[in-house]
Amino acid sequence: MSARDVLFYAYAALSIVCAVGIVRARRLVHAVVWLFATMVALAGIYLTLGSELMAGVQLFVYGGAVTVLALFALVLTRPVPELPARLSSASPWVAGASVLLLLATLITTTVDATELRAGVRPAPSTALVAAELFGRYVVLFEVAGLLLTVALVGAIIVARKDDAS
Amino acid sequence: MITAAHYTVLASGLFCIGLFGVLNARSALRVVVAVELMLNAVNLNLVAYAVTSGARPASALAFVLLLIVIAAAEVGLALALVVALSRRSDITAIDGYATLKG
Amino acid sequence: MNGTGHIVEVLAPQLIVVLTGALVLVADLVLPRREGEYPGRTWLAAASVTGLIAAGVAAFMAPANTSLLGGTLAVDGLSRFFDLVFIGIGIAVIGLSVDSVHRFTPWVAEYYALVLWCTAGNMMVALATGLFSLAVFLQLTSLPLIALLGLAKNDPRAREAALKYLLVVLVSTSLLLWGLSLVFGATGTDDMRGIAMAAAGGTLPALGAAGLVFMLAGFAFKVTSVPFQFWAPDVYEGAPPAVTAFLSVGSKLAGFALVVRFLALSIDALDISLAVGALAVASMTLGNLGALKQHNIRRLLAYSGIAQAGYILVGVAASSVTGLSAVLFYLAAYAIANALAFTVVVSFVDATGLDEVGDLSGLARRNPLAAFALAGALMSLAGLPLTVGFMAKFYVFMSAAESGLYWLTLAAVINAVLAFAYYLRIVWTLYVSDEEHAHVSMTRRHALVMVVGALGVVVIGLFPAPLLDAAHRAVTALIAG
Amino acid sequence: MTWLLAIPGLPAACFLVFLVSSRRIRERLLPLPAVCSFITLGLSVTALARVWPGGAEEPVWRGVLPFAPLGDHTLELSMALDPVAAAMLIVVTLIAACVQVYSLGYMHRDERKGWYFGVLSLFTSAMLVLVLSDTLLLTFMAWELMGLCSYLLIGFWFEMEAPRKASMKAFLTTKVGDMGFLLALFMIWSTVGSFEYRAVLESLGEWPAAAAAMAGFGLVFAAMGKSAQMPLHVWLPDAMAGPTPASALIHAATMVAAGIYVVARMLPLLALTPWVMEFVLAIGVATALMGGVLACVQHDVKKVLAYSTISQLGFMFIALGAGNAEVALFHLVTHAFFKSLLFLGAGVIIHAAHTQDMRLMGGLGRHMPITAGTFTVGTFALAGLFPFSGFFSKDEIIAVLVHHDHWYAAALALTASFLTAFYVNRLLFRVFSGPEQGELHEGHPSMLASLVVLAGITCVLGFASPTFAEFLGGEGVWPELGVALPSLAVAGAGLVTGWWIYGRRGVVVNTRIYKERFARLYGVLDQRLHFDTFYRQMIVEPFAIVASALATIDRTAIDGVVNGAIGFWKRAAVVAWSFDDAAVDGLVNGLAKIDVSATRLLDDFDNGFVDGIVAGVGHVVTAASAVRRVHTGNVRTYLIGLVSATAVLVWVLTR
Repeated sequence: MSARDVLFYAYAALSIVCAVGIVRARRLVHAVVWLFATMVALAGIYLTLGSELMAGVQLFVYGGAVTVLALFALVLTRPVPELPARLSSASPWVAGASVLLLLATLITTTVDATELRAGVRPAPSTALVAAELFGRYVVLFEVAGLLLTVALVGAIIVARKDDAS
Repeated sequence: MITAAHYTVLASGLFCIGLFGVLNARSALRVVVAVELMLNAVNLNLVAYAVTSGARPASALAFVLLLIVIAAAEVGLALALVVALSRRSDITAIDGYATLKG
Repeated sequence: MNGTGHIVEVLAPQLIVVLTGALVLVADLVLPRREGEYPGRTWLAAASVTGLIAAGVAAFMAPANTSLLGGTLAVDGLSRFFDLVFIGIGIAVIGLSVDSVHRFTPWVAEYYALVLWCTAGNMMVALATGLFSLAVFLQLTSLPLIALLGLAKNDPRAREAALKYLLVVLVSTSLLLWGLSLVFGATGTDDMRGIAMAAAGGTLPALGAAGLVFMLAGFAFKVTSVPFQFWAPDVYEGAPPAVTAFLSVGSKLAGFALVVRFLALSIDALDISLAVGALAVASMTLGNLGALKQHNIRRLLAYSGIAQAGYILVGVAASSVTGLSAVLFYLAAYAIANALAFTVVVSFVDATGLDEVGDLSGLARRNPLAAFALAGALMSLAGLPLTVGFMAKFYVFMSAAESGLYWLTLAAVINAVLAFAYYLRIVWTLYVSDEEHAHVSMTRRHALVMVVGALGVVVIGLFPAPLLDAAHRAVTALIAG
Repeated sequence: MTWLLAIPGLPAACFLVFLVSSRRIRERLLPLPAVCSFITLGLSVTALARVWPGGAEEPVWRGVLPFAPLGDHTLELSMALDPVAAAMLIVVTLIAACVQVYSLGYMHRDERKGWYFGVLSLFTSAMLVLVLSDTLLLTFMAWELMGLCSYLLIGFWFEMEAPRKASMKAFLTTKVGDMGFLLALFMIWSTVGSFEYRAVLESLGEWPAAAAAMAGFGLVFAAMGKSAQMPLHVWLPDAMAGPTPASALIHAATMVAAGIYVVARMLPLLALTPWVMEFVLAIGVATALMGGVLACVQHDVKKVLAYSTISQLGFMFIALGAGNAEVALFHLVTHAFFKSLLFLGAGVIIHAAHTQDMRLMGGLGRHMPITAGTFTVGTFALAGLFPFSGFFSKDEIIAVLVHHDHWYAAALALTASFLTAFYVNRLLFRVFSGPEQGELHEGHPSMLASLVVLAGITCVLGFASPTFAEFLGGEGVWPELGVALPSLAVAGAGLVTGWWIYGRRGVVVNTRIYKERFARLYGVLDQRLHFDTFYRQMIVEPFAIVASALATIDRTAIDGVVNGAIGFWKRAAVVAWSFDDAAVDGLVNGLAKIDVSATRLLDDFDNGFVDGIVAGVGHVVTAASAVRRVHTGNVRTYLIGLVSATAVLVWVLTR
């Protein structure tokens, strides 16, 4: 077992624990903190893959911006009160069973998949990624920009009071 | 040896945990947080394939970058909507929204 | 060939629509507004429609059969067909919004911009031949709709609709992207043609098949086919009617554009008749049964839309050239009829604030044009001869029979008969009333949309050849190429 | 000969004019449809002259409109003029003209008569298109359009409950039949690649047996719906809730005959499959008998005529089942004239008596001589008496049966024709003889004119029988005595029986004058009356019981079967959706539900078919509510449903 393998298993265990923490956290703010921790663990995983670019983006964009955004929203909303049991017809058991079935299927399929037997190779350079982004995916890049605009415009008009106009 | 399959198993675990979190969330904010986890699982998968698969490894990484931007846009809009809804309604739990049915 | 100039030329229609959206936002800043009055909003709508028409002209003139950017985009007969259909839908939605949008939101310019951008997204989905481009474009069709639904936040029902749509989109998007990552991992490519060929040849690994199912779950909510239909009735009922109209045609057709392209790429060998046929039967039956007892007209149209998705899937299940041409024709017919029906509903809700089927009673005397337009739209959805819906149903059902799927044809025909019961019930309500009601007034612009829509229903019903020909050519070119 | 397009075109133009014009203009244009129908009649006569003397295989004119591309083929909407079409053109335009003229008088007090005339024109146009159509696709479009017009006209007085319900019932029942038409169309397309009549008939050698059987059966099923054959006949009696002249045109002369017409044209296709032909024959016999029996026990004048129409359509089916299209068509033609005559006469009677109930009528004959005279001509033609047209056409049907050794069918057909003569006399005596009821007056001149024209045709048309057969390319023969005499005897027996039971009361009243003078004779008559009681108990009452049992079956069992099927379907839906609920709500809970529903499913199956009385509408409603229950309103259940569906699909597809 190489050092990289050890690191992988460590980060994997850490990210799973943190992910469970997101779901199990009683308070929402804890869940957001657990999310941040998961992202940091994933950044570690990206490092084991040899992709510093992704690790950096993961830390700064997700770990920074998105978590802060979520916390911000949390501050602006009211807490959810406890609801009486059986108010809803949605059963956690069916949800759990479906997700378990999904997980079992995914894991067995992945383990059987011959196309995933390849080991890790050096990650493509940042320059190559940039060339791809502004070459083949230039239209997608533009559309992603448009999507940010849509989100911005949408967020403003949705969140602002209507009498502001 | 650590292969792409290892990463996919890990990503499957994260994805399913996120999915379970979505299905059992009582508030919409929790759904957004859990969806974030699911999107992270997707990213992990793609980065792993970029580093292991032969064909155009850079394209997957480029797409992951785009995906992060898209996810940020989506989450931002979702959070704005959730905040707006919670400001105008006494109901904050998802289960409380059930007047439209049948 | 891959120069920027070429890209701009080929993608001119989409570009024009996007820029028109930006232009509308800018124009909103400079247009004058007085206390409580905003005369410029009509101009914004006019500018949007002009931009869409310009995009339509550009779509006509754009060079056909071009593959762009390393095969991630294709401009061909299919994309042109959908360009024109989506542009038509955009024009109709703006036309029916122009007098109603300021009733539920002061953000008129943003509303038009979002409609335009969503239209651009719909058009782009029809271009996508790569998984990555598909994922990005699908986001462009969903995000504006979330914002549009969130606009009417002062109405509790609209709030509920917005929340439900948001959650469904969040989960669906995650499923779609997850499936995409699996497919990419299993095949090492994002090229839809290659994946389709692998799927058709039976060489697609199990992981890839699982990924395709996740992707299906990720966008099937758009076409509101069973079992991804749950959200539709609630959201259709709660959302502002103009947005519902957009949702019921634009979003659904975007989903089907994707289905048609993927299927056309793998048509020769992929045997999906049984699975898609089962979905079709389930959708038709559930939609029609659900519609039977609905009292809210928007909810009823949601269930009717689920059933219509089932009829369209009948043509998909036929998986033949005839079937796909029939699907394209059906989509256009559905778009016209459903947009027309919603125009009347929007106009009626604007004028009265009511949306129950019973409230429509005696509309024939209160506003003959609206009643006639709604009756025509519903009869087209039901598939009566002389309307465009008849030929659409006929073709779709016939394509299934041609492919030997007699059980599916039979189920579809039975469902079509069942559906008459509730469509006719509404028509009765329109034309039968004992008591006197007040006149329902509507604006000239609504009347114009109604006249155009009703003409479309009848004229294409009488002369379907050009549209069918276009659909047929789009499909054959795609399969041959 | 493009001017032929004006034949369906003119009435369609009338409809459009009425559709777009305001009510005031419409009121002034009321005679327009009548004028148009006379022009189309003139054109039809010219068309007939072009075809004369007929017998040719090739149509004299064909107009083709490329309609839509379909794969490598092109769908065409084509019309053709051949002898059959020419003959039908005359029938339709002539009756339409009579009905339009008649309606001017009949409807003149109605508020919405503009709409009525408009829809009637649209119907005429659709029927003419159907007659001229040279492709099954166009036939089907016209067929559907006629269904819509029929729906609109039955429900014309929608202020009342009965017409509203009847129109819906008619529309949906015939729609059920239309499913057969669609299936037949798809079969034909996938076998022949064309919808043209001649292309289909020329390709008969290449048809696989199964495809031919399905296509043939589909067409028969469609005709059963449109032409009111058992068990899809239930809509026709209810359809009498519409205006009487519309009933005369649509539900007696033309639309209900469309099924016969289409099957007659496609008869060689049906003949490829012997069991389909036998099925047609059996359905025809059953319908003829059932219609006859039920006509005997109706009190509503229009319902008697409706059941008699069903019975006569059964006769046409018999002829088709025996493989003779010309005979069926000839009966169609004669029936169209005398039945529309009867309906129009019934309209005058209803106007005069202000009721449709025969028990409240009587003594109309003396005050309405023209109506009574023409009506009697119609009834005698219906009963099959020489020299009226019905005699010739019905005689031909029985002759065909005898020649093809269908002895049972011939015997049953004769029984049906006995019943026909019986209820015809019942109708006549009840309405025209006996004591008078209130003020009576003869109908409007425009109405009487139509009656006289139709009665005249009914008197002479029968003698055209051999000419008609030759015109259509068959072999024209005069009735043979060997067949004609028994059938006349049967009809006579029916008339006498009818007279014995319903007419003789008048005789008894008259004999009362002689009561004292011929006391002994009266005693005999009196005794005869005892005999009559005996006769009544031994024959009439069992007959009445059978009849009412049939009526009950008619009302309930068939509905019951339908309801049973609906119930079954509903329970199936509940099972399916309980399963869905189960997936969402927790398996244990759901399994119990499935169990209960499955038990009920069997119960329903049982009740539906055994008891036959189940509230069918409620069942569909329950199925609909089952669907609605799934949409709980809680978005999390939706998401769980979505995800579990995905999970199951993924699991299945990666096996």
